[in-house]
Amino acid sequence: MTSTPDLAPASPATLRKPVRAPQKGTLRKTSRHPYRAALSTARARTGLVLVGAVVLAGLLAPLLAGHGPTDQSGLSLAGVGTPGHPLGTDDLGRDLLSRVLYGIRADLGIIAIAVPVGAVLGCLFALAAAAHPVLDTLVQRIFDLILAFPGLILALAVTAILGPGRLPVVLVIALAEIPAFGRLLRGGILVQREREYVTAARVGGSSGPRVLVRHILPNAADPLIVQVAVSLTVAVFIEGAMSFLGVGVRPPEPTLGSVLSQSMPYLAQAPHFAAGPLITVTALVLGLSLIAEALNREVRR
Amino acid sequence: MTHQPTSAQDLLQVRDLGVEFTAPDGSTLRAVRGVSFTLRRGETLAVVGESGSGKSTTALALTRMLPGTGRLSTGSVLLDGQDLAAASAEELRAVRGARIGMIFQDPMTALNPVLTVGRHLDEVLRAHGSREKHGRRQAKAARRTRAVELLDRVGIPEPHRRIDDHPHQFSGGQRQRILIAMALAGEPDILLADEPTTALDATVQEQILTLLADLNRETGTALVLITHNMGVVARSCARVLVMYGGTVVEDGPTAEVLTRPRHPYTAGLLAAVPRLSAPSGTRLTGIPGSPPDLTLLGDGCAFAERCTLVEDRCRTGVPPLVELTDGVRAACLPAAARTEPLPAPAPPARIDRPATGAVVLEADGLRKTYKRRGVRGRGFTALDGVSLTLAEGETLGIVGESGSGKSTLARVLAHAHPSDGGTVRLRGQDVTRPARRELHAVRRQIQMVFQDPYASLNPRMTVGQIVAEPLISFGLGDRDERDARVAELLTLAGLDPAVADRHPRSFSGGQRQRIGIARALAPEPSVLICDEPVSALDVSVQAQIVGLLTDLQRDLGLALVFIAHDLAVVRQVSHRIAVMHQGRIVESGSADDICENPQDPYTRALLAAAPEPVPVKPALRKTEVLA
Amino acid sequence: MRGYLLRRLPSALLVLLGASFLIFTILRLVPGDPASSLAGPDADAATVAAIRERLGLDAPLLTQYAHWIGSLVTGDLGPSYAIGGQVSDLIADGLGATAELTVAALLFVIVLGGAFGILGATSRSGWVRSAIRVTTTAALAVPPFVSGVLLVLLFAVVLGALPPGGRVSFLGAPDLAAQYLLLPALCLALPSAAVLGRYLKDGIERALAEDYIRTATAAGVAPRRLLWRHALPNALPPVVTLLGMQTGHLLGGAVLVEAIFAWPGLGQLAEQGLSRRDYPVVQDLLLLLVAVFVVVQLLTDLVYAWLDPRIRWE
Amino acid sequence: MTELYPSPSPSTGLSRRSTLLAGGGSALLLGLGLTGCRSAVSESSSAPEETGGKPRRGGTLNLAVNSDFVPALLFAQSGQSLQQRLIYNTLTRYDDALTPKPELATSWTYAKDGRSITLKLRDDVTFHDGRPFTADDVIFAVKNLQNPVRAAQLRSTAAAVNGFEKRGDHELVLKLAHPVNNLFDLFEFMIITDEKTVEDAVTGKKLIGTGPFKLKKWSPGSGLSLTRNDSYWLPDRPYLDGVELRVIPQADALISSLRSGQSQLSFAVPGKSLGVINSDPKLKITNYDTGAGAIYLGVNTTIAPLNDRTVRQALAWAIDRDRLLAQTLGGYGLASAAPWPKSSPAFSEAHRTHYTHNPGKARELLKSAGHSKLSFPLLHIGLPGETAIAESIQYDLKQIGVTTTLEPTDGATAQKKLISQEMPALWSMGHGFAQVQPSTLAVSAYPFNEAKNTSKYRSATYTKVVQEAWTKPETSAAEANALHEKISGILLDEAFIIDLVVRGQVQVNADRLHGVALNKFSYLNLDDAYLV
Repeated sequence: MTSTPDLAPASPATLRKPVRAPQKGTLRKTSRHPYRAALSTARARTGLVLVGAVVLAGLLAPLLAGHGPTDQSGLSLAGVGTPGHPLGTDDLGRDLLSRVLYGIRADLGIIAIAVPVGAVLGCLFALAAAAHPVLDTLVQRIFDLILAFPGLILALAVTAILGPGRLPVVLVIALAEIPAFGRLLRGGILVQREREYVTAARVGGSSGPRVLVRHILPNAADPLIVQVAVSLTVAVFIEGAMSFLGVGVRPPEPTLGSVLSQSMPYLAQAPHFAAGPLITVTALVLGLSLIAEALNREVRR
Repeated sequence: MTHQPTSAQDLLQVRDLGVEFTAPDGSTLRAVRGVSFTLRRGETLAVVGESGSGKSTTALALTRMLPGTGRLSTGSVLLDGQDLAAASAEELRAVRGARIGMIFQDPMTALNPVLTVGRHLDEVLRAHGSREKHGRRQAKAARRTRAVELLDRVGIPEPHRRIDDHPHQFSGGQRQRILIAMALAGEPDILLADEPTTALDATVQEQILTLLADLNRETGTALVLITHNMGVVARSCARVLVMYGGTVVEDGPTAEVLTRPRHPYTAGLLAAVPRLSAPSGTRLTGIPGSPPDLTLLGDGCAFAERCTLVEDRCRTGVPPLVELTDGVRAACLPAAARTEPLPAPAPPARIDRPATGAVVLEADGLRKTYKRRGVRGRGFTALDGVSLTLAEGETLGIVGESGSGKSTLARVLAHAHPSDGGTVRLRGQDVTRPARRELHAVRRQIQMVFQDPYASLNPRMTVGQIVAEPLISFGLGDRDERDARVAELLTLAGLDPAVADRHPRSFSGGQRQRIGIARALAPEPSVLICDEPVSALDVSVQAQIVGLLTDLQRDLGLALVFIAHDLAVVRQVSHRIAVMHQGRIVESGSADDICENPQDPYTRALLAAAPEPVPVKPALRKTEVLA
Repeated sequence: MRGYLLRRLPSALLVLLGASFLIFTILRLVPGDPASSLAGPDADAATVAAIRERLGLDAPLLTQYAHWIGSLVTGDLGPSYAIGGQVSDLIADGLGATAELTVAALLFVIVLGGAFGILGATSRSGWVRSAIRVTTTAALAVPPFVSGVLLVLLFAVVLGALPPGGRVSFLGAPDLAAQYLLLPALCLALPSAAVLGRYLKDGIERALAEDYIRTATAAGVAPRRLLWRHALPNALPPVVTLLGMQTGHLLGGAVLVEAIFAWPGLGQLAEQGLSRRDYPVVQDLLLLLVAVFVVVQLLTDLVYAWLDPRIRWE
Repeated sequence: MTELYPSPSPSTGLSRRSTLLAGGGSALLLGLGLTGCRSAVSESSSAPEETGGKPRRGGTLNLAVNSDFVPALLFAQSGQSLQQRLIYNTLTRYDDALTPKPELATSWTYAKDGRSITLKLRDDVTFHDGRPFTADDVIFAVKNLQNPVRAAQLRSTAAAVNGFEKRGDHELVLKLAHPVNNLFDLFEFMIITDEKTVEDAVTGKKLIGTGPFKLKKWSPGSGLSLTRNDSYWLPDRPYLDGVELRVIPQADALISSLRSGQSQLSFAVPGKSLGVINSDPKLKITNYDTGAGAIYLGVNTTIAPLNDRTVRQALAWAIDRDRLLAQTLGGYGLASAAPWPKSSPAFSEAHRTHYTHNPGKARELLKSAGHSKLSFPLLHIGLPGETAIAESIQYDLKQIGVTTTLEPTDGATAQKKLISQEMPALWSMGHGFAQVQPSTLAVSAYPFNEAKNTSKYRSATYTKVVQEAWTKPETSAAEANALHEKISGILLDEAFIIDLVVRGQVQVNADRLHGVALNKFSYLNLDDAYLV
């Protein structure tokens, strides 16, 4: 089911002369790579700093954390600023700073695998769809099917089948990303395929695969870059939601989602429990969405 | 700065108008500098210039409708004494539509796709006060009646029935008429038309220009026509303002300016315009170089870099616009020093063309039908039995209006699209439906140059990569050989080989078309299909590209198929011309024969509609058409 | 339009068939079975065997699948295994609740998202625009399960203004029902409203930059009308497509939100059904959700065509 | 379709604008509901006029539960059994000393050999549909529980009844295949249902009993709605007009409903949240000695080296039960090495503290068995509370060199593994049935079953002792105690089920609610409850 109907052709008058904005010509000077230009805006820089800080904290977890993330003590729900526990402790007396830091690490490990896997699979589907109309229909129905399935129910079922651990989390995230990337790339290919430079390449003797790889894909991939940032956000949420439903990463390993979900029963009596992971998730997601926005503006130009 | 006294006739007085934009990097870009002119009631004024000349920006600046970061930096715009440059938003709104109506270039995008035509007109009528007259309902009914009248006035057939249709249900010309109706709805004193016919076919252009002329005559509305087309200027306006690099370079009565240009730019521009009267096999003189980059503009004359009369003083200060003869003003120091007008441009030079050789390409009864989405069972027939031959060293010109099938023909010949029927023979061999390997061989022989130099180059690749792409695909040479060949091709196409590592976006239109030509030449084809190769280019650049193609043909012995909608260009470059209409070739023959002795009524209509940059009296032209 | 719908029918059926097969397979792959789940933690083998037989789980899988498809075709969905009652009753009740929640959330999405989009694109006040940016970013940055709990904490626990969970029927006491509905609907709607707001803002900004707006401006049309009558109708069609997709998300997201707010809808039913391995309930329910998704997609296309006169479905 | 849209004629003026307006309007209305006339928060607690603390008719009790009624488990002990004694009655009811008291049975006499019992039944009882209650209903109730489909935990006890002898409508002799000493557990457990509608009962359609309240409506997922049974056999009872069981799965929400007075009673407040309740003067906390089941660490005795009793004992010494209690249950409950709650006749302080937290001793034991480092999988249910318990156990085991990999599993899978003996080396879960006759634990709680249990533990001694304790006629308390002592001894010594903590059965109620009682199977008795 194509969700965006194709525009019916208007009357076939060809455009003689491109409509030009009066300030045209000013763009000529910016010969820098568009992504680099996008990432040097103030908005994107803020995003990069936020994401960078979170990622760095996760990578340096073993150095920054004063305790093992699973070390328990009798000191339950100690508040922020407790000596030795800057962010306090959780219900089992574990150091929250360590849990959040290692949680970032775990999340990064998951999304760094799941999102690329989902993206690659989605793109493969899109390529298949672009190859033949019959495959296209089939692929689109597959996307519909994935989209129509309530994700969390799927998460419950997949985890029940595969058992606990990272694998089902990665799988569910990847599955959720497939249609996002697939639809985007399929649309991009369909649009780019009609562009004149593609005809030019074909007339220039380029073979079908070469036209696809060398000409169409680099141009159709622009929105995918934005989607990566969006998908990373979605991945963090899916991980969290799965932890919340008790089908996340194998305990006692912390993830941002699992620490957050463990803190939920204590929200009223020990709000600091939730604060660390919540701020981290928010910073990460905020940073990613700022980057996505900046890239999106550039891509749309 | 000359200061003209205000007269009662002066409707609009523009003084020292300057417009600035802020570029994305924060620098200031001066798009319009010190523009002054006056417009009298009922006058027709053309503003002519190439891209980047600031003509459209000037038009938008009059009612302060500058896009983006644009702002008025200097000057005033006096409309009957009211300074629009200082008016409030509400005052401006009262002026827009009611006193100054505007028509824009592209009728495809200038109408709101989700509103009916009636709603479009209703919005304008409602904006200008016909609301409070009676009750709501009566007012609405009154507006509808008026809308029907307006549509009728601009020549929309059955207006009462079509008023509830949406824009996409109208043709391009009809949409332009609707835009004119909208501009007229507020009964303005000035009609500001920004390239109103650029996107239209010649025959439609003719009709629209006639309509505008009629309106000017009948309602006394002053017309400011912004265009790049000298022919349109000659056809429609009494006075012309020539702009270049954001400044007015010449201003005077059309007849005077077109026949005796004072400014070297005007002269060069006129020399570059192809004329229908010029016989086949002549060469146009383009202006060297390309229109200026506004961000790089220094203090001197904007045209200095391309000017043949350039002197040192031209580079130090902006030349003032001074009155040279009665009614003609020009902004050129050397020209001001001359007492004589500039010498008339050299007549187009005849070039020696080698004799044509054996037939290379032959098409017989080509058919192509596109399935149209949504229309069940019925397709759109783009080619309906087209046959042609093309010999070595020959140029076959193909003319036709939009939808005539000429672009489809180009694509079928270049094997970009398969044909549904008929045969194509390359040197006698049937290549209609080649197998994969054969297709590869055919493509080496037949290459193509595209209409839109912006769209036909992959924005992600460097120029070197783009030109080398066919070499790689056809397996020609190793890496070093390819690099050498790319440099050679770029030189051949008139580009500096050093540009190979730059991306297409840093080139102007003409340069991009040169890149496209270099690419097409890479596999050493024997046939070059050029699909409207100059349509998107400025006139001065157009002549360069046409010249390049002609040279290449001479040097390489190419067979050319040259597709265009502009008969004048086609006549100049082609040995033979085929006229296409509704998927069929209605007439073909030698280029001069077709233009001077057309047989088919359609060819005659095309010829009649082609505007020539020669001042003529409209009445005379009409009789010509009738004859 | 009818032709269009007829043309889409086979592929819709294909999706449903594929979904049914997938659902059935996945459910049988999930370890644990309805019988041992029903038998309780202290049951012996005889109990489990007796329950298995009673439920017909001793039949071959293909027979079970055929039986299920048969029950769909005849419309008699039969009794639930573990939750109790007839499947059709359970689903009807759940569907009512979920529909209520989804429709309310959709209204929030439209109203909030519309406000975000329109104000974000047109407000002259930098303060308002920043506020909207912050709100939409926050709505997207806070996971829904956290925002749900935070909403409960704020409105039910701290302020005591709204009930923390549960549902009251609209039939008996609409004013009370609305109060029960408010928090879950808001929680469900916030992320979608933020997404919609951003899309709409982009759409309006893009539409405002179009030539036809310049035409209307040149004709002296007032800024307010430019926005509402000229730009907005053009920004809507893609937003409608998005809204269609978001409806799917709302239905899917209902699982979590219903769990947090004890909203007795399809999400809860699905979760309960799955956790007790109530095959009929889960099977029928998931298939229903897929069907709803398919129908929403169709509707989206039709609405798109209604909003954009250039599109015609043949 | 387009003709509708932007049509200038007023007749077809229904355009998107009006649609949008309508949409906006309804959303606005929704918002207005907030400021409307009634508040959903204050509305829900209706109460009779103040009467100065005396029992008084009227009022509806709102009971907050965290999971819904499961009709399919009507005849089994499940997570949520509160409604059983509201809609139904049982034959007898235990007092705190486990002495049976009359309910529908007014008196009972055991035969000398303990192989039959004669019950006299009330003759003034009618079902909700008006049909009088007779001995046939008791016969049906017992036979019903014998049916494996009903999954009743006390099926083995019901199955011991192999003959019925009716003496008129209200007297009945139950004949036993062998003496059992937990018959009154069965009578406490077994609800008397209407035979004709029993199939409707297990699907939740119709619940017809003799209890103080009748089912008005069950809305799956949100709860039960009960109204007063006006022809209840206890005169002038119940006081309440109705009971609403409202499902509030989220703990914070449940607590806030109690604190705001929206609900007046709950047994589902997690121990760790009781601190908040304690500080609220309007709420009362009652802790029942029966407990709410015990948390244990199960050991698969067929997996080496767990087949070695010493290793199992080491595990039992390793766990810090007090920390577990404090951190995961908020201190509500009883750290105990034995399964028995305080209410059990088998309870003794010595058994409770048989194992304490002694990692040193644990390591020594491991060493003596020839191990220093071991690693096992540890299965648990993947819900937050259960996970915290497993994490705590994991940490304690790690301190003695036993590393574990947690296997969070969903409830249904865990249950299947439990009853089909597929558990991995270790698992942590909860068990019930220690609060009544100790023999019931061994015959009705699967993990303790002598013949077949999850630990795959078998021993002739255990079988013998359990059978003896179960089939011993309920005559001599001393003999019974000796047997209980033996059972406890075996359980503690063999450590195939390592008990950790008996969960607290905590009742939170508004101080305006009085007269709430629970039976030993956590059936809520509101016969005498009233709101002031």
